[in-house]
Amino acid sequence: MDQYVPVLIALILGGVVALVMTFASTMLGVKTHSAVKDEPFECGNPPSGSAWGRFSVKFYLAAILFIVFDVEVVFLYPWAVVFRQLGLFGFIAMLLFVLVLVVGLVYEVKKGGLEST
Amino acid sequence: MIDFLITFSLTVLMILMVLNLGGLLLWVERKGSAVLQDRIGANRAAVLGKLPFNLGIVNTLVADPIKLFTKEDFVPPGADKLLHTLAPAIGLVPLLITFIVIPFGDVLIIGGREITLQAANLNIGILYVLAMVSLSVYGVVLGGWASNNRWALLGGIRGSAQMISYEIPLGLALIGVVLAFGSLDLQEITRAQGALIGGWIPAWGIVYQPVAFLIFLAAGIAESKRIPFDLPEAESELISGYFTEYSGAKQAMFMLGDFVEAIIVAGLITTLFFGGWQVPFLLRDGFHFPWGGTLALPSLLVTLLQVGSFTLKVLFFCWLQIMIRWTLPRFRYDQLISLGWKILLPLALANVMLTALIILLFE
Amino acid sequence: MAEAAAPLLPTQQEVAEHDPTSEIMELQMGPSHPATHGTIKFNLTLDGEKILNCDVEIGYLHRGFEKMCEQRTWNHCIPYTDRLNYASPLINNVAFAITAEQLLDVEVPERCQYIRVIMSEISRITDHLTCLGMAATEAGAISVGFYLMESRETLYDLVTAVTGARLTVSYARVGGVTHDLPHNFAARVRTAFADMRRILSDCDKLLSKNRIFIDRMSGVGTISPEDAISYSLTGPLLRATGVPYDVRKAQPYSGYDRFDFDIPTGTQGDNYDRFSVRFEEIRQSMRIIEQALDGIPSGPIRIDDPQITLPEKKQVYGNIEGLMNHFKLVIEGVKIPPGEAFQSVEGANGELGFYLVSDGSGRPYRVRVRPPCFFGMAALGEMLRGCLISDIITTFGMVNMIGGECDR
Amino acid sequence: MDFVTFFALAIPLVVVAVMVIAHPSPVYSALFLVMTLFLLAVYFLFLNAHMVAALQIIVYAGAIMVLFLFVIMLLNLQSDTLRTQRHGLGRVAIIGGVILLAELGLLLQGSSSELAESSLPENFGTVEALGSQLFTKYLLPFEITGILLLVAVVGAVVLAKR
Amino acid sequence: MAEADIFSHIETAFPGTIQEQHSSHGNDTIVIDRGDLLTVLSQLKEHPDFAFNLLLDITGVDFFGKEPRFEVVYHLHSLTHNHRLRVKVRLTEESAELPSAASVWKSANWLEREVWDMFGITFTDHPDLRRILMYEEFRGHPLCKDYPVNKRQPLVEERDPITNPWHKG
Amino acid sequence: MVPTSYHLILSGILFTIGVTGVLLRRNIIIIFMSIELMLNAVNLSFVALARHFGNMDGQIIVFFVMSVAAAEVAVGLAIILLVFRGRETVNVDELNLMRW
Repeated sequence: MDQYVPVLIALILGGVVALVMTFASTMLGVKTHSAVKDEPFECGNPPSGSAWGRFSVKFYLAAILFIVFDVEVVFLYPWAVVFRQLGLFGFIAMLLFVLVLVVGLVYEVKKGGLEST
Repeated sequence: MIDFLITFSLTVLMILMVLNLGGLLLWVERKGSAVLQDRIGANRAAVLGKLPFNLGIVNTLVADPIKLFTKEDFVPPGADKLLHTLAPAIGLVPLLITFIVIPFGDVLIIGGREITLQAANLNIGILYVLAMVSLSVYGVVLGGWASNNRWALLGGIRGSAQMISYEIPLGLALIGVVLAFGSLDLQEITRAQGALIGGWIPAWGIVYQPVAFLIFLAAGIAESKRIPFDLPEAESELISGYFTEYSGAKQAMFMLGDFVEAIIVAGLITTLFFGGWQVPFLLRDGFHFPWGGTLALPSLLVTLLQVGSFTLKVLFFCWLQIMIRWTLPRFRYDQLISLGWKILLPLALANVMLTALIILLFE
Repeated sequence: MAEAAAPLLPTQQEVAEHDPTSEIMELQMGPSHPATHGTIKFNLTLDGEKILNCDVEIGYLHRGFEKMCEQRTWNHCIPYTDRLNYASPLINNVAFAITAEQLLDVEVPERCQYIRVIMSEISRITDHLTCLGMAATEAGAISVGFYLMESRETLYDLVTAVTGARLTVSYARVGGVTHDLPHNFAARVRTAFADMRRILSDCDKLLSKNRIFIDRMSGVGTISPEDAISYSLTGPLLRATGVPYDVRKAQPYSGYDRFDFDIPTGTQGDNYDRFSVRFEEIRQSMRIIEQALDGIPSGPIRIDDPQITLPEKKQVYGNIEGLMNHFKLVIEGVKIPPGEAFQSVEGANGELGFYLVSDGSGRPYRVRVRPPCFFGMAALGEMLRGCLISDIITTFGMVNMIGGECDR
Repeated sequence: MDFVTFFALAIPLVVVAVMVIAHPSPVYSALFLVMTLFLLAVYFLFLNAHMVAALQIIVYAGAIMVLFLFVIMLLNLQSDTLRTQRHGLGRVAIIGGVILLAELGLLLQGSSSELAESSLPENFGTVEALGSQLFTKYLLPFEITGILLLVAVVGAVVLAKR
Repeated sequence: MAEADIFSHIETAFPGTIQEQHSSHGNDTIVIDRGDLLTVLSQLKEHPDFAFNLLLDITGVDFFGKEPRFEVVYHLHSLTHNHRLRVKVRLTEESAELPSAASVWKSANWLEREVWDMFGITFTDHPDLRRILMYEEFRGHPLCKDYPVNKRQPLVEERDPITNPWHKG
Repeated sequence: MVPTSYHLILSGILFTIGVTGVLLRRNIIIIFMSIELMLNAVNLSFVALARHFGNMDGQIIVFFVMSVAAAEVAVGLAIILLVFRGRETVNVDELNLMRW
């Protein structure tokens, strides 16, 4: 566990830095309000309501690929470390795994899941 | 107790180094871009009246933070106030604490005590980096969402889609290195790079993994959201993207986050591909030249040389990123996504499998 | 007068009613947006990043140019024309002067024509450099943008040497130009051009051969030649579609038929073609200027007619006829006989036409300018349909809308 | 893991976990879940599961939760009221909870202490140990995971593309 | 095509519709009735002898105090024959109305909007007749000679305060 | 040293919180997150028991649980997206897809 002590120290230090910076402007800066200033920035136009509306779901498709390949990457790490012990056997096992996932990638690309929008 | 003090001071040193380098990079960026563009750049620093030399660096390191900290802290009334306040911190903290795993020297011998010049020697070093980088995406997403502004939302979604898309090639590029060196421990990987291939060529990661280096560089710049991958904050498209509604120190935190990420990328490139703190032919007792000569050096000098070599390399790769940032135009969203998924990802996978095959055949 | 009909563009509500599951977002881009220089507004209907509809709103820079000109004498209109396309003010000056001269049925001396050609072409180059530099900057390649701005500055120095101002030059007059070229002008131009050729080749390497830039530009904002003609596009926008229409060749004015130059055309009608056409036009303009500098004759630079041009200062202060002449011309203006004329020149963005109606009073009765980028903006909505948000920036940059000219 | 560490981690864990289900706003719920996952990762470190801790952050906090946030933002899910109309289920939950607590009490009585740190295998929880078992003993499940992920991609693409 | 040529061509193509024709300062002009406008314009565009495919400009002139008060001027250019023509329509103040040419040239859409904006001449069947250079609340038509040059109009308030949820007060 | 049962109790409490969330909340996304919480509670048990027995199997199972969770989330959220687009609601009481 000792090896994680610096992480804890850094976390505390980083937290302090972030905290100071977050509230620095609140403490040091002036605050003024006006009707126009309190609008969300919409290029100088009267705002057209809340931005929290629904958004194109197409962005989701890239995220799916991400989650799948993220799992693959974390499987690859232990494999890479012990690869020299596993030898050919390990190579073939991982090749199969990777190929299966590449099929998924190819499928999504073919289906237009990564198309421009 | 002494051990704890050493660890503590090393950690503080690393955090300070990152913060200061972040500030310095801001100056280097302004001045460097000026050099590239045949301008003068940041030069208003008449602190002590007219000086014969340029004090722009003072300006950027001192005056800029003061300016930013004394700006008004603006929270749009329609925003989610808590998340709007927290988002920059959520984005910055994971990045600030990433750098501590990077070794910046071999050992420092003081009074018979060997101090490893690495703040946190984790046995899962590379995974730690990946984990922290993957956490930093929340700052972008939340900053974009909490502002309740359409530009910010677009920037936030673009940013998160970009960061997750390039995290995979980033991780896969690192796997090539892990395969080559058989370890996740950054200090171990660096030490392994001290070997010589054929007695002449330093066994740096770039020699084993040139493709991984290029993929890592591209994916790393994408992670730090700088040109040509600065779509989430593209000022000519999305105004400032996810930090459109931020001001003062909170905006500075987002910007600092980008710089820190650039430093992390430079640090990792140095450590994994360019020998980290290694100086060619320099061992713990001095230089051992391949042509037979030796040059014995005191241990302290060796350590200094190593730390200096590490710093120089990191600065060089920071500069490289700045050069790229000021030279290239930026991608379009669809090009970015297809570059990440259709080119870099298959390339990285092929690189991993090919590396494995070569290891299998030749070892 | 009947009220205007309601707009036909679908609102967010209408789209949502049509398809309850759609994820349509409406976004107002501009007028206060870094990329909408020249103040303009796009009302975007977006599906994710994709533009379903783009309604272009102009008029933010409307200053009533035409109304103002109707209150002034003919020569007083010249400074107003500077403010039309402020990236190439000399062409506007020349266009106005030529049209007024046409109403007068006079022809300016040959040297004046040469000077006008030289200055127009310098203006065209500065305009194109501004356009390309801004396009590069907005695409993210800020350094290249700076290089182009830098070479534009050398040309502005030349313009300053001739006219005394960088942008608001007011150089042309009805019946001539204000002053002659400075004595070492040809040499200065050649030095500046040598410098510029180097910068242009740098930019060629850095930008127009850059894969990212080509990907950003090609296939974006495409318009067919038929549509381009139907939208009355002229200049680089039309030539990029492959139609070699250039007023300098089709309806030569100011002696353009003396010079040898090519009309660069594109093939696809996309942004990259527009970029390349402009890039090549810079080179052609340099060719024209070099020819003109070689062949420029000596002689007067304005018509010697007391009804039209001001007398020499020596005359004004030296004798009463000169003073009276000066007074009458300044106060009452050039008396242009009643009539109407439409004359166009090749502006940097396309055909720049002036339609002048005179009632013989010394002031124009009606001044109408045909602003080339107005038509580009009209076509922009259609060019952008189906593109991405990022494409707005490149396409808008390549239309090269100059607010002063489009909104007048 | 000593008692101080245990309670220092367990109490915040339970608090944030409760906040996950108690907060009306889905965005905050998701963020509390991220905090839960992060704390669990720290907890795993204390249980000598270094690799699993890293995975917890990379996969769970870094990927799965980003996906959650994405969907919440894309769908613009607003806060809903906590007042439930599902009365019957509430009672079931309480009864289930009581039974579970009783079981836990039983567990506590017959509990034995965990192995001392020293008696663990030397490389317990490291990447090497994990890797060598994963790719030998658990090879079949590993390959099946690949197929599972493929099915997930195909399924998700088919569904999300309507 | 020589000048005489074009006029005789037009005369044969549109017998009886040309009210007036002249050529001055290098510009050929025909004046037609507004009832014939659309047919003449589309014929001028389509007919291979004319092929006036490029609509250079549409603008208005206000001869305030004369009758008919307005003139709407179309400038045409042919890319194939490289000749130009000015087509004029005269309109009285009471019936300042014209058929829209937006179906012939796409650019006519915006040009006619501008003429409407500046002179108040309406175009029937126009797809989207809104103000273009002035703002929607602007009263009057600024290029009319009876619009005073130094008249000021107040800037309008925000157009749609209802949609702004943060301005409850 | 903390007895292993403490870890298991914590795991049980987290699991219960997850179950409560599933039963009480009506927002399908939060129900989904509660399920993730339950999965994590189980992971905690696995890791604790692995530690208890000094056997790596428990940790490896966590690996697989995470992969399954990832796959489940990808498909599950896609279903939620689809349902939401069709029905405009994420309230499980109003969703009766399975009833006909």
